[in-house]
Amino acid sequence: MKKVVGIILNNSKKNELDIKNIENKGDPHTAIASKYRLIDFPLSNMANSGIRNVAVMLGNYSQKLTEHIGSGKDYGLERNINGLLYLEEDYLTLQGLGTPNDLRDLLKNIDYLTNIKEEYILVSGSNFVANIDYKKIFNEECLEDCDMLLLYKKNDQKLRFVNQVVLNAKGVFEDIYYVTEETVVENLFMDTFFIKKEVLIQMLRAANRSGILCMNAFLRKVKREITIKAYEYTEFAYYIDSPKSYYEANMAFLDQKIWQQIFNVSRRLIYTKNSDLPPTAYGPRAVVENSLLTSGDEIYGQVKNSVIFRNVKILDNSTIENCIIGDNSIIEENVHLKNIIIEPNCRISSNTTLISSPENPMVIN
Amino acid sequence: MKKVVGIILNNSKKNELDIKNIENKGDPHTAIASKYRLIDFPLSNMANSGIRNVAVMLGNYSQKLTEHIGSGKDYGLERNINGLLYLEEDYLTLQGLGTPNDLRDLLKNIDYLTNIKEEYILVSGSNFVANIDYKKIFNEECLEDCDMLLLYKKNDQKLRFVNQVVLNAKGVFEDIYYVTEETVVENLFMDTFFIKKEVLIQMLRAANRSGILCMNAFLRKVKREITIKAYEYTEFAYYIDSPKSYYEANMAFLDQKIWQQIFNVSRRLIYTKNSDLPPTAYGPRAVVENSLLTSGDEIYGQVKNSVIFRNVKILDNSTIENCIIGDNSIIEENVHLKNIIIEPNCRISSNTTLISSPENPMVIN
Amino acid sequence: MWKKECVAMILAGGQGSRLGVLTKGNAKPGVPFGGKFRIIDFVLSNCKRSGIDTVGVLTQYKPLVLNKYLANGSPWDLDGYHGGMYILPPYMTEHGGSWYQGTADAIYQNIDYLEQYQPEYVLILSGKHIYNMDYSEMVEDHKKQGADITIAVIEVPWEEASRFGVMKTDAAGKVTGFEEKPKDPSSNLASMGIYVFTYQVLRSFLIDDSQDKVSDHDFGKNVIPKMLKAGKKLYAHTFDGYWKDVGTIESYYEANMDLLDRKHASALFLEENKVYSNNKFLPPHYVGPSGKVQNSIVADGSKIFGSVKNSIVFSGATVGEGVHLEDCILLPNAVIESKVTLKKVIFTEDSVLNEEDPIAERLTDYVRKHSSENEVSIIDENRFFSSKTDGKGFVNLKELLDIG
Amino acid sequence: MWKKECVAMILAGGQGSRLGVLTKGNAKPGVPFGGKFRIIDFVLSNCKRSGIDTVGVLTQYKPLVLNKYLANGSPWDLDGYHGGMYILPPYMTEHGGSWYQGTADAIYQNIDYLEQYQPEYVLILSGKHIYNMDYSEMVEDHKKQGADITIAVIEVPWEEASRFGVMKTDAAGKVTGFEEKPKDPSSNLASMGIYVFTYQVLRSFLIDDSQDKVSDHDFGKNVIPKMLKAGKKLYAHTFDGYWKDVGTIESYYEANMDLLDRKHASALFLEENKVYSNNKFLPPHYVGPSGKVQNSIVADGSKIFGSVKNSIVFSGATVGEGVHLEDCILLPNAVIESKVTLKKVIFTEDSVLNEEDPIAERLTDYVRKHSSENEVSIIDENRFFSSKTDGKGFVNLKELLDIG
Repeated sequence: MKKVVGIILNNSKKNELDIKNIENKGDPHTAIASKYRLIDFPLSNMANSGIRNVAVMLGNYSQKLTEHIGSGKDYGLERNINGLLYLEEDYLTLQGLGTPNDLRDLLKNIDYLTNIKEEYILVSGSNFVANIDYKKIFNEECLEDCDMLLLYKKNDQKLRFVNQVVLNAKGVFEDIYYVTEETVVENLFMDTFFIKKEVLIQMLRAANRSGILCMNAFLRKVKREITIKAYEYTEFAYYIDSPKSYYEANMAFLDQKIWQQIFNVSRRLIYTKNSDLPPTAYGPRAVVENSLLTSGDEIYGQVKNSVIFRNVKILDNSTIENCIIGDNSIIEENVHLKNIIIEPNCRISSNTTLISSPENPMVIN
Repeated sequence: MKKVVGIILNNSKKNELDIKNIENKGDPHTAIASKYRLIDFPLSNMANSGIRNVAVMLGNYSQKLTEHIGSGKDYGLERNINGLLYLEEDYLTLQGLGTPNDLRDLLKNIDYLTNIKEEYILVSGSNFVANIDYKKIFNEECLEDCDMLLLYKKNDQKLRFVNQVVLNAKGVFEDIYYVTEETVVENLFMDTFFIKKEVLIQMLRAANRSGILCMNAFLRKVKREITIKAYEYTEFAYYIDSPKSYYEANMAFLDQKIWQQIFNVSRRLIYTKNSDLPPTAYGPRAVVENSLLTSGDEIYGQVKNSVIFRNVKILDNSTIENCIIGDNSIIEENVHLKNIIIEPNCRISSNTTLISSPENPMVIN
Repeated sequence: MWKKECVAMILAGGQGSRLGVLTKGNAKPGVPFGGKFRIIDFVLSNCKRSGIDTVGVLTQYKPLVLNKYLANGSPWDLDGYHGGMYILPPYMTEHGGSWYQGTADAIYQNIDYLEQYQPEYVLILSGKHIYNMDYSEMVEDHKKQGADITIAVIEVPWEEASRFGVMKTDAAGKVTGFEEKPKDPSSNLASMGIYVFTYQVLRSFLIDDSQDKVSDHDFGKNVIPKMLKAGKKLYAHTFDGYWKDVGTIESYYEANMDLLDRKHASALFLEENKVYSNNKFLPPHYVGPSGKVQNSIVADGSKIFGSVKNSIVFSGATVGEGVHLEDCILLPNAVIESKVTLKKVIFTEDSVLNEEDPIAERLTDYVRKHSSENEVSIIDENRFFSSKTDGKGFVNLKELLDIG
Repeated sequence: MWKKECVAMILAGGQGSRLGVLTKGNAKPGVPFGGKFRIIDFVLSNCKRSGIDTVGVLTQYKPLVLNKYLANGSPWDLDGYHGGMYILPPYMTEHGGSWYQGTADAIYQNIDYLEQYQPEYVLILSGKHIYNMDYSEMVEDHKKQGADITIAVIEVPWEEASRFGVMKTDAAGKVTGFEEKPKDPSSNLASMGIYVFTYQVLRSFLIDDSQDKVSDHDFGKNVIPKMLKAGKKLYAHTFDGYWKDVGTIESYYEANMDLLDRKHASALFLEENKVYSNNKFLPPHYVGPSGKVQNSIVADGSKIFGSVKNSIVFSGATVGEGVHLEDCILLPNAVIESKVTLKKVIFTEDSVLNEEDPIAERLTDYVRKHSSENEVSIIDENRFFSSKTDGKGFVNLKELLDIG
């Protein structure tokens, strides 16, 4: 993978036009699965695939993101030369005015892209959880006569307002477009593609000239001239674009099969920033069932089918069921929660009872 | 200095309203003194003063700046907890619309500031070269009954459009204001101050309520209520706000006394990113006099009173006098340059002669 | 090289033979502890907490695992340019090489390392203690008293005092007498093996001691008594927190179990004074539908499908369905999948009991029969040790079953 | 621990007694070289260039300076989580400790280190060579040939061949004969002391050799001849770039001076294949109004007020006004401020000749008289050595002046 450089974009806001007013759960720094953040997945995947140079697009969340990623050391991406790099988003993106598959952010960094020595660029979004072996995909699909390789997956999450990849009867790439209606898309574009550096530069220059800053439009125009392939990713990959999908993704990790596919792949660990908290302490009357817990947690009450983030205290006589409890939160005595997302740093006072429906989990912050 | 956290702002553009169209020489990533960048000075000064937590405000130059600073390891600021951190500038600042001593950038990061555990905050600009012992200043001036300590120096550079610090007859702080007329200021505010965290928070909240986002105005209002001191910095410190001052500052380092004051202070080295270039090679007919040179340079011609940056080639029969030659530039054979600033990555073709006046050095890029 | 006020030297070379099979491929400070830590994490984290950024780690016995774990010191922020952590093994000079003969000799052989920093004070620490202490207070005390050596002491029960070096002090804390492991202790102030020396005094006593052919070159046995005799100023600095020397299997077991007591756990894991470790990247731990965890400590990367009570489950360990553990310690990556019911057993790192393992059936009975209340059993690669026999012998469980 | 295809082991334990005073407090690989480097930088940078991220550095002789310099390996990007640089000193086991007896023994004693990675291939390197080489090509060759060992060779002039281990090969590069320092060499293909071994073959030959009581446990003398005899597949890999073994003062001096030849310098400092070093933070160097530098190499942090010709001025060195140096080497931080005119002199690290030094007057004459064309003089702390006498004796310049 010496030939490939990685770029991680933030695609979350583009799927989020409809739910402006609540915390955007698809941001790269969104915490997930007890101890990770969304950005950990594309970073770890690229690092594990042998990509040595990775650029992360910073946006409105740059402080949180740079604090979490740091030097990239935790991902093995700290190098004296190259390694991890930060890029800037376009002003319009910063203001949440980007369009689907917008090329603005890449265009803003065209100087950086032009100077890249690698032959291919792997562009990835940052609002999904998956453990992807990019090296395998690249070696199998990309090494010969391919200008661009788009990754898609079956839309088993039934997401709407997404980019649809269309194939012809022979399975050949036909089109990619943003679906604005309330129809369910079959092949979901994974915001991830390999592209020859020269093709990307050519695309960005054309976009700049024409003012049409949508990748979809460009691809439609040139699909006879360049070789575009589509690759179906069939392993577990879950998109986070709303509190609902956020809740579902966390709960999915309670399935040991999915957990294994993501966190127990030989040589493909998911990395994250260390917390240096002591291991989980269980009190004498703790009862815990089918749950994920991590460092710093102290459990005295009952926890069932839940995902507990770092440094959470659950005190005596409290029951937590089908919940997500964010970092540093304290659940006092005699609290009963069911189907609830507790944001980080919350304190739920004693004798509180909160129950919501699993289809529409309540978010407390 | 466990009590102090550092914040480095970018003050350059605020002094730069008049010279919009040429490269802003006071940006934090501006290269200076053969192998440094301006940001190296505040970062090294803070690190050498024992400040462990330093936040750097990122602006339009975030890619260059984060690439140069990296993890902060070169400055000894890489820590598992805290250490180096990046903050975001305000939108208006990003668009170059800030006003002098604007509080917008700090206000944008009020959440970060509120969570700081240290008692004092040291705010510094990033467009000057100096080797400052902040620890000494803090210990002598700040530890007792002082809410804010402003650093100023005599305006020996005769800079205009700057912030003036006014003292009364007893030398007590009286006022600070931005001088818009073409008058020469006596006491130049160094864009650097210690402030009690609580006072800064209070100031930012007041600014936010009132909409008056200028620090000067706020200080004028509260100077009877809080203890504001002014400290005259008397060692060498040079401001870079234009090609002229940029040129002068570089030339100043040819003075061994100044060189010693900046680069040869025990335990207070100036750090920068390593280049891993081989040492300078001098050819058989090289003649070099009163000049600074560094790694990667290859000198076959004649160099006098000049500052040569990294990886520069000066070929046979060329003469360079009173020049600044930027990184990676190549001066071909039989070139004659006098009082010229050559930007990085330039190639000056053989048989070129360029001479400008030292008062207004020509910039070639 | 920059001058340093205080440089710390951590003695981490001991074989720790009384830890038996736990140190078979690893020096004592590298032994896992407390779910996710290794023993040396505590002293290194203390250094970080105390603002000491220059630390020499003296190694000698099988240092591969420890060296790899310590890596570049960055987990403890000891990878700075102007200090940092340096591993100091024995080395060879033009006069040949010599191994470290005793605690004092180990420091003596690294005087060149100390000379580089020209420190005012040298802090001598041990890599086998579990505690959370701010050394800067002790150094401040040392300075204030103008002492030549300050010795950290802790009050121990009188009946245990004879196991330690004990100190008699006057009201000001000045040491008036010192006895190494006395039969009839005249004080219950035990030395913790933590010393602040004024460097120049240390230097001269070490050079002196190196010439002494009858000396064991040990701080407690030789150097400190010599200093007392020479009329040097010895002071005691009293520590009243949690402190444990994990030199034997019993004390190692106890110290782990102490973490189940929230009082001890909070003393060690104070909010602002974290214990840092070189963590591997482990996912959260999972308690399955059939799992049950009570009064225990469980580290990341482990999976629990059985019942666990009053136990410590280390990183990456697995407790299978139908397994019942009480008062047990599962070291990293131990996997127990055969349906056993065990009490007071330590499973060593990477040890495995497969589901189909024929041992399972008999193991529960065997352990119950062959261990007593005061005994800890250890299972390591199908070998069974008891804390009473370890170091001397073991029982091969496979053979046992053949016989049985 | 992750499996690695290829692990490199760098032999860096030698005293290098033929480098005399240059290694008085430092192992040979730690000796400064080429203005800003140390000798070991070249082999470490080669590893980085070749994509080898797991490197063991075997140390034994006075490792303090070297260990400090190598630090965490990060200057060479050898501080990764899944590999990195590990310093491997001799250590103690339950059976006691033993020093490294020879090159093969040093690797043998660290078989446990290699076992952790279960490598396919092991690259054996020396820490005392100056060259820029991509080992991955050699490893590829080794794989393609299905070799048991591949030995890097370089053509040397016939008259020098008897100083090396020389190799006879067939057309395919297969080694058919090997002679260690033969009187009448039958080939001028010299072994560079760089070997790629198939790990399992290396392992079995090392274990075997460790039992051999008459063996010197040396690769060239013992292991390779044994492999040849046993019918193993030995291949030669020819290298045709710049390569120098800096084992003596003369070869050290020559290799430094070679850098003044742009041909050699470009071979070593190829654009994309930098030589990395653990730089201190040095400001640009300054050539004063009275300075004159010709055909020389000057490192950062130095100051030149005198004249310097055909010389190497290392980091932080100072050449005062009125000083004339030709064909000289000033090691780091050497300061020459007395008005001397010297030719072919090496000033050691930190050596100082003050302006008022009474030596100045006589030194110029003395050096001229007491050195010849083929001789390099060394000045170290007022002692004068000649490359012909170094290691045996020196002249105290102060005393000399008293007598004179």
